[in-house]
Amino acid sequence: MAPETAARPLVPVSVRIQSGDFDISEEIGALTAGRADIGAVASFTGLCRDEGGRLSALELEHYPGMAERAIRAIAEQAVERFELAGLTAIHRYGKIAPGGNIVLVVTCASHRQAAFDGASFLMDYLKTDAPFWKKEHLKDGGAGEWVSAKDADDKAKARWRSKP
Amino acid sequence: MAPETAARPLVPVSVRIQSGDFDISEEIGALTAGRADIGAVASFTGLCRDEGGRLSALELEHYPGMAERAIRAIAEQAVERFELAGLTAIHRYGKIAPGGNIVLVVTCASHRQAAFDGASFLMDYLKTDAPFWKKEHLKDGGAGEWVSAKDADDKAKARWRSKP
Amino acid sequence: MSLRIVYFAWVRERIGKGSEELDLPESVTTVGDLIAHLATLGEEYAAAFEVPQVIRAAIDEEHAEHDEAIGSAREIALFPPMTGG
Amino acid sequence: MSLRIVYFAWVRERIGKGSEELDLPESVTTVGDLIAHLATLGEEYAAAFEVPQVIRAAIDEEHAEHDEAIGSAREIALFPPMTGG
Repeated sequence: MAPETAARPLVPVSVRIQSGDFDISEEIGALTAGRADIGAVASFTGLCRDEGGRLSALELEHYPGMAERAIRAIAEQAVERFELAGLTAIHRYGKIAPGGNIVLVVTCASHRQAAFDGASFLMDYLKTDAPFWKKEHLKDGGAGEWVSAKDADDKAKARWRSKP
Repeated sequence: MAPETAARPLVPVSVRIQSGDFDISEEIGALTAGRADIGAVASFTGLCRDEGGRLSALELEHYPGMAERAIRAIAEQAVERFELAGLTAIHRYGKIAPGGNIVLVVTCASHRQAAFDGASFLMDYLKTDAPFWKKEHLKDGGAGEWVSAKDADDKAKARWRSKP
Repeated sequence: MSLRIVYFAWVRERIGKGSEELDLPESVTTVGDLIAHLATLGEEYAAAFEVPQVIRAAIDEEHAEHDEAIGSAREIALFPPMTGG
Repeated sequence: MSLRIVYFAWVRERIGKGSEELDLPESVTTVGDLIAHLATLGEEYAAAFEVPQVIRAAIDEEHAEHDEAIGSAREIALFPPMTGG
């Protein structure tokens, strides 16, 4: 018999950095198929906005290797802290047009609050800790700016420190 | 020209009570297609658990008419309060096997916190205000019990009263 | 006055029917009065309304408290606390 | 000592390259020392490290503060605050 390495069963955690798109139903199905212990699935999808018609695209640069490593570290914290039953995180890179998907987080749990909190925590940490940078491409063809980091994102991350 | 009835553009709110299943990607696609102002989509799916192998199914009874009306009222509150850009809520009725979908909420917003809060708010209110009742069907064939309402659900709803 | 009353979940099961039309005495003016009146109609009703305070109500498909007046309602629903979602 | 340094986003654009191997003087022992040293290597470096405190760093793919020792690192990354998600 295989030795037990932990009290809790192995929780599937999948982290992918890819240029291609993803399908949310497929990702949720992969986490929940054949399981009857999951009562709650939360998902978050971040999409490219055109900022009032100003942008033709966002270009996402990333640090290969570290991107996957950083998101996996956050994902494993989320699984531990919120006792998740499964988690998938996908972050795209390259040029993404308005309306296109940038990032997906799916969390599974027995109950809804854990699923919501896990997804929200992961997104807040990912925003400030995952090595991705967004550059704007303008509709008028002009040179775009690098998107600035927001104080609001640091604050969103900080609130998890004071919670139980 | 049609008269403007509100300062904000019309926000698509779709509420459905149905026995059949739903596809999350399709529902998200219906809300986001052709739009470039949505930066965040949150979804929540509630699934039937087997409660440690005890259940063969949950049977959902509902009050037709009032079910749709009650969820729509909560949905419109959520749209107003969190300035959502779109919302879909689907609640199934009838017999649902473990692993099957029971409820779906999708919220769209410019930014992530509004999308998360809107979906979480809607689920908390829906749990205590939408006229649905769950009856257990046992795997051993024995007569199942009606699921009891949880104090935790009343508390989850109450926390939205003290928030801004 | 005649009113349509609908029952759900274990309230429906205990009473043995999902709905009925009832003529109510004039003394019944609130939801609470209605529940107290129904509880006198027989064993099955007594069982359904054994603990009146847990019963939730809707008047014409809108949630209503026990002290709310029935007024000119067309349909009153009585049911246990909801467990959807 | 020779080290691989990688740059991202506007740090990379200002310097004009994504990575390089550098021999560092012995006086460079922390991430902060490295940034100060790089800023002296020419106009493009001076522009990239104009405001050193905004620069974020990673040592061998792990986030590192400016006072962290470089030690036996193989790769150091320097970049602006992250804006993914």
